[in-house]
Amino acid sequence: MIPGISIYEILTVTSILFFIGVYGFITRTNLISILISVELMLNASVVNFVIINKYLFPEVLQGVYFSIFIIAVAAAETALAVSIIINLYRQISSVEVKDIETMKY
Amino acid sequence: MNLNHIILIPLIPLAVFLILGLFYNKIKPAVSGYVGVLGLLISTSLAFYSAYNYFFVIGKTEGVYQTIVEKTVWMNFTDSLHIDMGILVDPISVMMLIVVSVISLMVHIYSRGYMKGDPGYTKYFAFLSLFTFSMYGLVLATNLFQIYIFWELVGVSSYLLIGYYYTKESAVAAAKKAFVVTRFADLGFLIGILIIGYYTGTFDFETLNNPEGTSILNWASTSFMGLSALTWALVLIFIGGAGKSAMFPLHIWLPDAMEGPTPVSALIHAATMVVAGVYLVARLFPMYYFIEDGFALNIVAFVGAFTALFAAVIAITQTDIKRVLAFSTMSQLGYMMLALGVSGYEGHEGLGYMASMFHLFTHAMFKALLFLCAGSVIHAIHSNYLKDMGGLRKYMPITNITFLIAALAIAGVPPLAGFWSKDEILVAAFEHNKFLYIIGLFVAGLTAFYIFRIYFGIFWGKEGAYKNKPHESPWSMTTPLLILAFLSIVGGFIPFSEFISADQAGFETHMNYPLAAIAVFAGLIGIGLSWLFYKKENELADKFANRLGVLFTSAFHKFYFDELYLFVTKKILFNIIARSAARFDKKYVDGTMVGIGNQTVNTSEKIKGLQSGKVQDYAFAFIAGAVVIAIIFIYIWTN
Amino acid sequence: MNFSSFLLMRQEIALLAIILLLVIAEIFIPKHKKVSIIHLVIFLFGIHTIVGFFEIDESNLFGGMFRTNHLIHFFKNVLNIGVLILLLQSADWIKEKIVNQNKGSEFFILLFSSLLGIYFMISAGDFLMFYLGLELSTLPVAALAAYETMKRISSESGIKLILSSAFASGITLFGISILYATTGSIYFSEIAHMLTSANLTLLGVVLLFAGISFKISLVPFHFWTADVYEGAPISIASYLSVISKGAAVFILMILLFTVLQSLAHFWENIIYVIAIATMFIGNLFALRQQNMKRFLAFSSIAQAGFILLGLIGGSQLGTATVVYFVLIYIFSNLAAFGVVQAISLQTGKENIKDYEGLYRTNPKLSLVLMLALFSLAGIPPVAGFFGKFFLFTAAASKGFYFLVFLAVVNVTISLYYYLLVVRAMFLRKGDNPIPFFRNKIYMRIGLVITVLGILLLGIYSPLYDYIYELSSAFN
Amino acid sequence: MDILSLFIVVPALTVLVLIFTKNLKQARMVALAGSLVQLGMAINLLFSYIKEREINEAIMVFTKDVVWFKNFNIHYNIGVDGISVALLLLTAIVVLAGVFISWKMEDLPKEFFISLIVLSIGVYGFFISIDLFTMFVFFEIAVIPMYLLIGIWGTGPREFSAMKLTLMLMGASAVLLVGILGIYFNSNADGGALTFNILEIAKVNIPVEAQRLFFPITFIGFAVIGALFPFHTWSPDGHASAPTAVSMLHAGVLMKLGGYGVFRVAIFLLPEGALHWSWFFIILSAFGVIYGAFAAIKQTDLKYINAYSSVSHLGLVLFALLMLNKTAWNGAILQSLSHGFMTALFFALIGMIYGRTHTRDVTKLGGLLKVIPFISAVYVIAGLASLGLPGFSGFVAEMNIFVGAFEKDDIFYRIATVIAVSAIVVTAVYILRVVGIMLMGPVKNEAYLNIERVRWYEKLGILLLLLPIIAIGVAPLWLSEMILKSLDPFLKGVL
Repeated sequence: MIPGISIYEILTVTSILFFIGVYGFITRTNLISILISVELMLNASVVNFVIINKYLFPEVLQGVYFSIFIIAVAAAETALAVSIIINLYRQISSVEVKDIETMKY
Repeated sequence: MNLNHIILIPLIPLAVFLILGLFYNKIKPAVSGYVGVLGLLISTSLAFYSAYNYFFVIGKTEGVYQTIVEKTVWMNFTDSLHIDMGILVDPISVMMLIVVSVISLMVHIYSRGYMKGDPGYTKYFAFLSLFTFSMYGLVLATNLFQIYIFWELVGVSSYLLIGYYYTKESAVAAAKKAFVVTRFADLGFLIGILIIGYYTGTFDFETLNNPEGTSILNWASTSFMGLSALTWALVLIFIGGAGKSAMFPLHIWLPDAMEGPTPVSALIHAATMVVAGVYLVARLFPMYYFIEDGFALNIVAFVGAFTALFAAVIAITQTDIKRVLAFSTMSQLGYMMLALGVSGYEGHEGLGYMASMFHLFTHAMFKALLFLCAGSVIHAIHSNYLKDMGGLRKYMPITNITFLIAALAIAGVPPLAGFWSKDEILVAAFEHNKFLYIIGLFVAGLTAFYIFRIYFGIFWGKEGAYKNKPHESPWSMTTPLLILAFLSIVGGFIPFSEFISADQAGFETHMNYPLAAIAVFAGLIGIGLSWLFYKKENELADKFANRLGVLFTSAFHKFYFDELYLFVTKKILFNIIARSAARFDKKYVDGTMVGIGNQTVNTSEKIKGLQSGKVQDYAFAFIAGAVVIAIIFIYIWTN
Repeated sequence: MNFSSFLLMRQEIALLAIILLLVIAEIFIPKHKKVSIIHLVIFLFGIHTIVGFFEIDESNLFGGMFRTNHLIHFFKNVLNIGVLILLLQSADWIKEKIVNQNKGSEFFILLFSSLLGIYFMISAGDFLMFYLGLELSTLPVAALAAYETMKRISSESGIKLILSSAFASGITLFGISILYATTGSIYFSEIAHMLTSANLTLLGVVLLFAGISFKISLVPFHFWTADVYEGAPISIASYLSVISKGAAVFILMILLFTVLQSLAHFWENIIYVIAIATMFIGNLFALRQQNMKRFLAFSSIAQAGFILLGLIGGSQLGTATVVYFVLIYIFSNLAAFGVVQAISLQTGKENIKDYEGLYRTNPKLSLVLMLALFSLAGIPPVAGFFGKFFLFTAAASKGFYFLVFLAVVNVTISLYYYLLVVRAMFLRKGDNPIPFFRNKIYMRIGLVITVLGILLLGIYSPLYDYIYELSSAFN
Repeated sequence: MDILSLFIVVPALTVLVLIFTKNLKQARMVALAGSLVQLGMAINLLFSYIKEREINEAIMVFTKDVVWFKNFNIHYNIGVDGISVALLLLTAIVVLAGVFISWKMEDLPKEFFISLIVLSIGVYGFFISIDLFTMFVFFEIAVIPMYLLIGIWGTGPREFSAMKLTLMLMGASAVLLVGILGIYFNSNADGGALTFNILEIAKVNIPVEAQRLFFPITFIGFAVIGALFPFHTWSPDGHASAPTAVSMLHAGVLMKLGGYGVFRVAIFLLPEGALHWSWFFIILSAFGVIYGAFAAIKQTDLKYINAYSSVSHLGLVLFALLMLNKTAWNGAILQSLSHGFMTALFFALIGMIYGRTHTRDVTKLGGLLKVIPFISAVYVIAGLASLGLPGFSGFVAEMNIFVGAFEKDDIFYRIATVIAVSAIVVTAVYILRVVGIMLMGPVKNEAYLNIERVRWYEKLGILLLLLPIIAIGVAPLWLSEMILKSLDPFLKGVL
């Protein structure tokens, strides 16, 4: 409970955060920064869960657990993504998203 | 009365046809000829036997010749409507049996000589038997549908026989024309049958023709466009008859049909098949007479009269002797129709009916004779054209004599057959309608003129330039000539009205001397004129022709009817409708179907850009899709 | 809760055991004998599959996080069969391409972990378990997609998969968080009761739906499919197209019929539209494809569209038809992929054009492929027809005749491109047709099983009746 | 094993045996044996049916009912009435003739005969099914082999034609599926379980608006394969590209599925819909009759001529079915049969002529009557039969149709009927045109002078098809009686 701040502000922030992430995902040209944007999206949800839990349903901690799991999974996800990106970098020595458009139509 | 032997009459030719047809390459030609003749000999004798039976053994009961019917169901339409197969024996059918048998027998015998050495000898006789069978069937038919069935069969046998020389383009074309034109007429016939079947609930002649029967009494019950439906039916049926009997304007096939072998022309296109139309009207005469006060019958009369005149005029101008005879046939058929048209029903009223049948009988004899003579001439000099002929009388005496007899007969010179029948017709016409009588009389003159024109053209006049000197035909051909000649002489003395009349009661005829005299006079004038023109070759004929000018040329071109029909069918029906139908099908109907397919492929080609390969576009589509769905289904499409 | 209740998750445990065994084996089997791992795997998994058929009683674990019932259990078995066939078909490929790079066991480990994830996903009782299962089933596949490290497109497909799936899971999570906000729980059973048709809830549902649709590759969440299938190794492509797709369909069905049942009127409309879009897009794209894998990718998208007709049918009928269809679809698609696998392994050719004249050189293979394609197209008497017919019946039972009509139009379109392949194999002579070759034993077994499935599953009606019985689970 | 299921089993066994055959000789021997057995069965069925009918008044006899998918109430439910018996006989004969005609099938003979027989399985199954689902299954089984048959063994633009034909027919069957589902879900109007069983559905009265909705769907679904204008365009190309035996089977038998289905399903189960829609489809079919005939006149490819004449003749079948009275229906069935034999015969002859002269263009041919008298003579006979000459089956059928059509006392029907009737003249025109150009006249090409005469197996095939035409044409009564007896149940709905 943060005094003076209602859930609405925070939810607004997280929503903004989420859509920043989406925006970043769609606009960044570098794979790494795309990954970061994904992180933003995930974190938005993480904050959501915690806040909702804290403000609305304080008696059971489902949201908090959930957020922890999300963080863990996100880490794994990033690790895997990065490794694949590295692998790609070995071949074409580029991490630009425009270089992974060979398959289309 | 036991009719088994009558059933045999048609069945024997059928058997012959099957035998010859199935083993056509196993049988020797000579044998097949004998088989054909033998078969028909039996049928003929049976026909005479049954005729004797019918008229003299059984005779009249309470003053009327009974109609005897034996039939079995062949095909069921509804509970009431069904096609029966059977035989109907009454005066006219017996009379027709005689005619068909005699002529067919003669032609069979004649053909053995005429067709000798022809590759398709067996096939020819097979077809002849097929035709004879179908003709018998037609004559003996008990109901409209049976008559229609055999109607079609005689049509197809005529098709086969006209197209007998199938390597000749013209023959093929003629056969096709004959079939299609008659088929077109039969369309009318068929629809007529359908109408009658629907409104009277039966096809049987006895039920239909019964003057006290419902079908005749209630003719007024149904009407369509101002006329009773039955009248329409009768008119349509008459169209069918007109097609077969080459009435104007459906006559165009008959002249071309002369492409067939000459004996065939004698049998089919002079004596038997072409009179089927007349026979059909006679068969339904009570309906024609009683329904709507004989409205349809008047049409018959006028069409007949006009055809008689029309054909006679053309006949004068033709140079192909077979065509002359063909047109003469048309004109005589016109006579018969005319006679039927002017006839009444009761007793002496039915004179025209009797006359028509009488003329049918005699005409069969002398017209067949004419054709066979022509055949023997053509056989001798291998040409159909007057210009190649002339002065043949010394080379072919028998042919000459018989032809002369036939010519006199058709010209109506007493005491030959033609005189009697034609006289009756004219009397009937006179009693009914003077105008028609005048036409008939005039035609009588024309007939005499054109027939003697070719007679003189062939046997007199200057000799044609013959490569090898012509000779009289073999006995197998001349015997039939002599027999027929004999018949054409004595045929007239049969007291026809005793046997055949509209009400089947028979009546007394008595000579109407003034009319007869006038008729004979007209005939003699005709003969005399042609004597002047053609006995010795001279300029008179050509001068006269030139004087007539356009009338002559147009008559020579048969008044351009072939051209007209050709235009309508070839140009309009086939080239415009048929071709456009074909193109329409390919271009539009098929086009749409194929087009749908192609459009699908094109679309898929157009939208392939969506799959851009850019992971970010995918993500955009993803989020956009989610948002759009959310908006649509949460705010817009809420139920 | 006692020890015996762990038997409820017998299959998960068994699979985990296999994974651990493989890790150990990897350590102890000497380098030159690595091939034997394949036999070991197939042996173990075969046992696992068979054992799986023993009954498990229906109950929950961990306070409802993990639950199982006969239908779920049956579906796990179906997936097992699919994976087993997959292993058989890809054995040779692994032997020749993977083992020699000394990456044999990892392959299986990753594959099985993904399968494990799927197990958990479909028997999830709350969103946490569901999310974990989802991720666990996706991430290893991404690694596998990039498995051919020497091939650029392989890595590319790996990246596309991981990024898209991360994006998708981000959205899913957001949706789940919204649902959590509106209902105050992440347990399916509780959510089902708390659901209101407030707009926020519906938004959450839509986002969640989008997340799952991503795995089923429904339009417009399908774009990753074709690229990933094309780039990934064939066995992974087929794994994605049958196993993970099937599982996703199943979980979606569970969510719709149990959790979101009260919103049926709402998601029916969504599915109605998405089904149409999916069928048309999938078919229209499939028309043009030259590469077999891409071709099958789009065809599988179209198939997903047909499956939605079953979902919209709802209730027991819908459940039964969908499960039945997925089962048949697994066999049909695996047969198709198997043939593609075999050919590409022998000749490295993957284009439809290369298949020209195949029948005259390899009649058996082309017959198998033809059967598979006919089954996908839904032509009797092969199984696919029955699957489709019943799906349509399900949709029609709710009166969606127009939807069914559009579906049959699509059936015709799809028939066209399936026939294109048949044309290449049978009608064309081909300039240089693929020469005759014999398959190894595993591949043969794999293909034979699929063919038997294609031929018999449809005609053998008791199977459907059995599924129908099980399907009462969610009603 | 009951007498009807044999019609599925025996061909299936034939296929199984065929799989193990090595070469053309064995393949055709097996196929011949199989189809001979089928013909035997068909004839046996005919007689046992007539015997059964005397003691059994049920709509369908020899019925057999096995539950298949019990949740959908789908049954393997078979039985026959006079109509299906006649059509089964037709099928058996045409299949046998087809085997004879393709005696010299060089390329992939085994596969050819297999596909041919699979096709026949579909047809048999379709004719004996009482259950809509089973019927539909067999329907598609019958259609799909066409793709391979035309595609592999065809001539000309075979791939295109095969694709077009398959897609149009399968598309139609897909539409049909909607109709069937519609019927199924309305089949318990009076309460009770949903059912696919035709006889059951016929008992309940489906709500009128449902009938009006699903009749056109079902009708078109079936009528496309019956070459209903304007959905007939698969037929000319398909026939032109197909190998002889396939054209025979397809035009002779497969196209009959359309009329049969329309009758058995659309009209029988949805009588209200039929009454409501008949006017529309009568216009289409009557137009198709005259249109097909006219389109045939200007064609030069023999197979196209025959295909369009099929459009015309089968248009007559649909036309008659829509007249909704026994006579016309009887005519429709007879027309199906006679057209089946006739057109199969035509295609067989065309195949022989093509095999000898290597052209199907009538304008290039000429005077064949001289060089191949037997084939040409039969061609003439077939032509005469096709233009409805008495003594051949066509006449009987057409007369029934016309008389039946005339029973409708209404100016609209009258006009339609007259239009349809007038097609017989046009038919005569295009038939005689071909006969005149191709068979008669001088021999155009010396090369034809020494082409081989008819072979024994060709003769057998021809006679097989010719005899029924004449038999029906000369003695139609027994057949039409058999059919008429089976028509009563259809009548009650449309009165």
